[in-house]
Amino acid sequence: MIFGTGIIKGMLVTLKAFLASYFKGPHEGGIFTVEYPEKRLAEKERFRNFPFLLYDQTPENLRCVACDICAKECPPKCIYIVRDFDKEGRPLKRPAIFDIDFTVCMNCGICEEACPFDAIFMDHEFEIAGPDRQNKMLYHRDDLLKSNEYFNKIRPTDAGAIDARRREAEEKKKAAAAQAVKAKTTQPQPEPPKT
Amino acid sequence: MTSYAYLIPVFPLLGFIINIFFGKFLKRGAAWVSILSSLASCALGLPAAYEVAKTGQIFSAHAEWLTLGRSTLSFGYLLDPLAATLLFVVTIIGTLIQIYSAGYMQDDPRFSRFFAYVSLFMSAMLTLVIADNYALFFMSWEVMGLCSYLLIGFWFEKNSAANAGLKAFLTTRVGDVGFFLGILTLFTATGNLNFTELESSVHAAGATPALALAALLIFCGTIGKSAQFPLHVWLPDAMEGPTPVSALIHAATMVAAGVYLVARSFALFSAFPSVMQVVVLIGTLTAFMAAFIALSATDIKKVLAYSTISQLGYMVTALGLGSLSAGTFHLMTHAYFKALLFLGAGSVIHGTHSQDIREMGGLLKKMPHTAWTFIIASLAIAGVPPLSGFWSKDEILLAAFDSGNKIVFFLLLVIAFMTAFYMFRLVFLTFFGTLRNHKIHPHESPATMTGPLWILALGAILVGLPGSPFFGHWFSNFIHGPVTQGTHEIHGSGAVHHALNWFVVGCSVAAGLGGILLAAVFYLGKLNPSVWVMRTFKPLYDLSIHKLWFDEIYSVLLVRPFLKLGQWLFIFDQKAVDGLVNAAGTGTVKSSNLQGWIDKHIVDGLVNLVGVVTQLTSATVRRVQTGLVQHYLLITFVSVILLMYFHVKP
Amino acid sequence: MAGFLPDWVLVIKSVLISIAAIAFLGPVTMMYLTLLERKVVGRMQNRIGPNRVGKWGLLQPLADGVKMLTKEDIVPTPADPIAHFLAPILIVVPALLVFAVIPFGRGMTAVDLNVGLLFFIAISSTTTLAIFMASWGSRNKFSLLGGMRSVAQMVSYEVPMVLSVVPVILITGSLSTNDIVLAQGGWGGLKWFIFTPWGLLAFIIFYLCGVAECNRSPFDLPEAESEIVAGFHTEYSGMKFALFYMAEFMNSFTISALAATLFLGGWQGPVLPSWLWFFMKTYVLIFIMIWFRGTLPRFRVDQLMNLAWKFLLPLTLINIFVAGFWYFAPNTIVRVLMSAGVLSLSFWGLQKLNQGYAPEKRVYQFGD
Amino acid sequence: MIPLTHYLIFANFLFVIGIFGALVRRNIIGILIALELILNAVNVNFVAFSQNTSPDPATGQIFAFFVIAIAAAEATVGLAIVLALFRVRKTILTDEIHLLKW
Amino acid sequence: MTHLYDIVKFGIYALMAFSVLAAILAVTVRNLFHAALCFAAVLIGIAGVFLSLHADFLAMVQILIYVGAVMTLVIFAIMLTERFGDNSSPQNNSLTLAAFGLAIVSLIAFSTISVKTRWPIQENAGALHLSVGELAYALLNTYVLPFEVISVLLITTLIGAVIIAKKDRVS
Repeated sequence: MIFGTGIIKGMLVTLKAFLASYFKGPHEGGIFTVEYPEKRLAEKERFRNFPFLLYDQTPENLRCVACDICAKECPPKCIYIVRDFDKEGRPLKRPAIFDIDFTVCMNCGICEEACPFDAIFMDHEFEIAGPDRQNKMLYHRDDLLKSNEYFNKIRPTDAGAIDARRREAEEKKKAAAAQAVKAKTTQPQPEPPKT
Repeated sequence: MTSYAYLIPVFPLLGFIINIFFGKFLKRGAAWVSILSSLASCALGLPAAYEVAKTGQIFSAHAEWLTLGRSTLSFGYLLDPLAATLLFVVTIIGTLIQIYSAGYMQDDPRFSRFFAYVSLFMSAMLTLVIADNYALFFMSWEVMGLCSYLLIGFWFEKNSAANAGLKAFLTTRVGDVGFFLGILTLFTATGNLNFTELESSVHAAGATPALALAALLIFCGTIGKSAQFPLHVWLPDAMEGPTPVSALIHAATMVAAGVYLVARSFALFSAFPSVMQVVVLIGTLTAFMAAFIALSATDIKKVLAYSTISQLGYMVTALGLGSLSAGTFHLMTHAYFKALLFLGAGSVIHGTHSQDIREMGGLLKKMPHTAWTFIIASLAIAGVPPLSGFWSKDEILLAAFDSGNKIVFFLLLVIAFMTAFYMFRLVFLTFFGTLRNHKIHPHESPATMTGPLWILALGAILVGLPGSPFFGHWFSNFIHGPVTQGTHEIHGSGAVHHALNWFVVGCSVAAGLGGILLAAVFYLGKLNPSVWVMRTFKPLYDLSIHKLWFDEIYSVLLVRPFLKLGQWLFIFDQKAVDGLVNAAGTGTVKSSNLQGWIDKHIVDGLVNLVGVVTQLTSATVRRVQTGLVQHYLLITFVSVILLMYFHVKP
Repeated sequence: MAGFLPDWVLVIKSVLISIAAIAFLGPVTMMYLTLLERKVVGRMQNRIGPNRVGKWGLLQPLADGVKMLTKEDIVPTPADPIAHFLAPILIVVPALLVFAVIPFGRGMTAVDLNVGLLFFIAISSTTTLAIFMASWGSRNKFSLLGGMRSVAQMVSYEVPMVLSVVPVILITGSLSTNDIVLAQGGWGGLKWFIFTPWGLLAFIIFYLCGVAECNRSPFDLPEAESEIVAGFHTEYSGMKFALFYMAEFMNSFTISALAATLFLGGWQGPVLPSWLWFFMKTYVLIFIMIWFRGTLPRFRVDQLMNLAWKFLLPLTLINIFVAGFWYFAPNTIVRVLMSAGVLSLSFWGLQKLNQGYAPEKRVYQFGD
Repeated sequence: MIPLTHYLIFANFLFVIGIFGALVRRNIIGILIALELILNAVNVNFVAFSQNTSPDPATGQIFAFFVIAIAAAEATVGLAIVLALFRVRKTILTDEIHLLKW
Repeated sequence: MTHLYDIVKFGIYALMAFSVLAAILAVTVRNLFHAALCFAAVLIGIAGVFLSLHADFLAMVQILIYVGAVMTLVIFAIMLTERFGDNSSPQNNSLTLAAFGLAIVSLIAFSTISVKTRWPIQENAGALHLSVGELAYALLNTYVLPFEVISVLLITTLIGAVIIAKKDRVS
């Protein structure tokens, strides 16, 4: 084909785009960018930013049992967990210290998949810029805590599915417990408890 | 027959050549070669001699040899009575002696060489005899000198033999030089050297002093060769050679050559009475001296040698007195009995292996042949009448008596007496009495040696007859006959006197017998007075035993100064001549150095100068090429400005 | 009225007025060209472009200006102080000088030199010197490399640019820009040189070379951000960088203006006032430049050089020949067809020649 | 307006400075620059003379054109040589390049 | 109008002085790059002088060729041969004094010549304005041969320079 035509075809594309930007809507090839601070585009649900800890109703009964799986799985090792002890020194099923270093975290989402207790999820909130890198960026347990409602708000589908699954487990466990109570009352313990 | 006379010397020469080149193969045959060659020459020579004797003619022929400027030299042969007698003597005695020496030299390692030398000697003697001119004569004279040297020094391992040979050769050389000078003066004076024309040329030239000088010089040759007074010292030492050599050379032939020379040039000598007197003086002096020494000699061969010298003196005196025939006759007879004496002594030595008569004695019984032949010969030499010796000696005494020279006559008588005495002293000491040295076992020599002895004895007896009155003095006529053609006898005594002078005969016989008796008294009797005589006449005896100290005198007078002269010459040569040569050498070296220096410094200098100059200039000019671009730019710009300046300015 | 002032004052007055006009026009055009460019490129990339400062982003250039002025002016220690300091100045001077020759309107050219066009070419060629000073002065490998590339590019594109102007001079017979524009007058614009075959070709070549001359769009290899940071003005910041920026935009403006005057008849236009026509034409060409920037990828160095030497230069030479023919040939359709035929034929021939060109097989020294 | 001699003196100045530069500069490119300076001085002379003395002013300018052309050619060849020299000798200081020194 | 002329004349003299100064700097400055820049300044100065002599085409050509091309070449050369950091070495060599003396002498000589000789000055000396056309006419008519020879020369130098400076390919 003739020497210059390739260039002209390309030029036409940009011309079309230039004109489209004035006369076409955001989806027909026009400008789809918005003036950010004033207007915002909704984030996609699958959007991942830094993780947060989940708690039901009140911050005390947070789901995390300090099992340390997510710390082990985290590729850049940005999670630091210390178990909590009650006054007598017996270990408790809740973390005393749960730190995530946001300068190290690459928000890959592996901790969310690894957590068996649905305790840690990736957040949507990205405007967390801070003046310096050293201390502001290290989020402690209390900074990470977020309620379940917030989780359902930012990630309705995932949160819904997880809540449904937990409820079923709850009923099944309640039923099992009831049945167990019933079975225990009906027959003496035939075998030793499973360790 | 006489036409082949020139072949006589050729046969012995051939013998010499065969022996010298093929001697090693011939071994014992060498003797036969030389004997045959001498027999051949006898076969030629004797008939020729007989021819001359019979016809009384002279046969000569000569061919031109050399032209010297105007005058020519010719060679040829001359057969006259003189040559005939010599031929007769030389051929016969030579052959006999060669036969004798075949036996004598049997076990000698250099057998063939001995016979080669003897043959050479024979050929030289024969050429001398038949030579018709002085040149050929002188050549053969020299060859004979050579042979005598070779034969005397035959046993050259012995130092004494070698020295004796040398001594003989040198002393005869002195004489020969004189002889040669004489020939030359003669040649210059008369223009030719021919014997036959000598008579006429002397008359033509007149009695000039040159001729007298020539005569005297020629006489020197005789003195050297015939061992006369001053030059006689070599003959006793010549006894070192083998005895046959002594017999042949030092008895019969070679020594006789000198007398033959005087005879040949008698015409020249007789022309000068003063020369004749010199000859007589020398002759008698030699004779007396030799006899005196012979008295005390103890070596058998030495005694015979001195007797030969004295007899030669006799002959020379005879010739000096003007009697050619007497001298020649005595020469012939003496040749025979002297040869016999020597051969006898040889067989004695052969038998006893010793030469000292004090050790011998009583050999008569052991060696009868040798003894008797020896005694015959002694009688002959002593001058006992019937033998040849008496006749010839008588002739000489007669000539002396006739010449009116009383002193000479009386001396001759005394000499005759002394001769007889020492001969028979020898005979009695060796053959009579008893053997003094018992280590010797004398034995008779073989036939080959005693045969020639007897033949010679026969000769000794018969040879004297032709000159005796029985034959009418045939010999003197023979000698003077043809000669008178050209020469006249001096003093008119001539050859014709036939009268026998009884007074002279008596004196000679008395002298001879007296000597024999005295010898018998001395040596046969028991008294043995010799010791007494020796003591009383001590000085005379010493004089005699020491051979008048001639050898010492000569060594002092001649040899030592000569050596001194030699040394001085050597030194002179060393210093002067070598000096000069070295000087020349160093001179050239020095000059070449100088020349080398000049070449190196000046020539090369110039060449180098050119090189250096270019180098310097290039070094300075090179500095401009600095390699920096800007320097070049500077130079160009400055030159531009200068150019502009000059362009604008002038 | 002019009598009351001495004549030399009058001369100076007129000179000063034109100088003031240019001095004002230059920077202002530069500022608003930056805004125009960001707006247009934005639009082409489906985004709005600066609109937050001022009504439609109109005050953005001021903001940039303020930013540039307030930014700290860093001078690298090994840099050569004199060269580093002088470079931006010397790059702006030619950019401004060139304005003197451009005919903004009828009789509105600052200095009507009869060698005006040559003046333009000469002055534009001096920019290479300034670029050298910038690149060498900052003692930085990237800037040196950028400098070398830009000089090579400018030198090699200057030749076809100058030669492409020759047909115009040939036809109009004069170097003065005003005469050229006058030569294109009449017929409501049909006399523009662009409508002649050689004129069209010359315009295209001139325009491309002009773009290359300003180091813009497809030819902006020297400040190719991806490879050598910012080319020869890497080490510059603050005011000096602003000057560079200004010079670049002024150059692009002058190139477009000259292209317009030479081929689009300058201020020749049927109705509207002469300067309006001039500015409309110039801004159309500027839009095209920006358009280039929005679409075309950057040329590789060898492609850049090959285009200049092996394609444009022969084309211009042939074009001169055709123009010569055009000048002497009778003014008939034959002339048009002939020249159009020759030119298209040569265009096709050269394009064919260059097509076969495959880049030289690269020789890897170590890996192969 | 400006008399000829002033131009000549100006040209002389440039010429002399050029010569001085050529002689003094250690760097070959320095010398080349000095050389160009000399040529420009000559150009000025040409134009000055053609303007003031010659009947047809064009000749001087034409000659100036030729001088400029040749000077450009000479500069290119000179610098090419300098580059080649530098590649070989790693230096272009005249006093380090003295191979032709004897 | 004389004021204008005086100003212009003063301007020209100033330009000359500037050029001479720049020339001196170009020759003596230690850093070669600066020397080259000073030389560029001299060239532009000389272009100005040409303008004053009404040779404006020549001035433009001077700028185009000298400043555009030759200076680029020189600076390229300087860059390629410059060894970083060695420009501290003294730029003048042993000849300084000699050259300086020579310069002074020749300056005096040339100046006296140029002042002393009476040049045949035309009467309308300064007024002539030469148009480009006349120049072109002269170039292509009377001096066409040198024009062609010069073109040949330029081609050959072009080729020659490329060959000399070309890094010899390892074939």
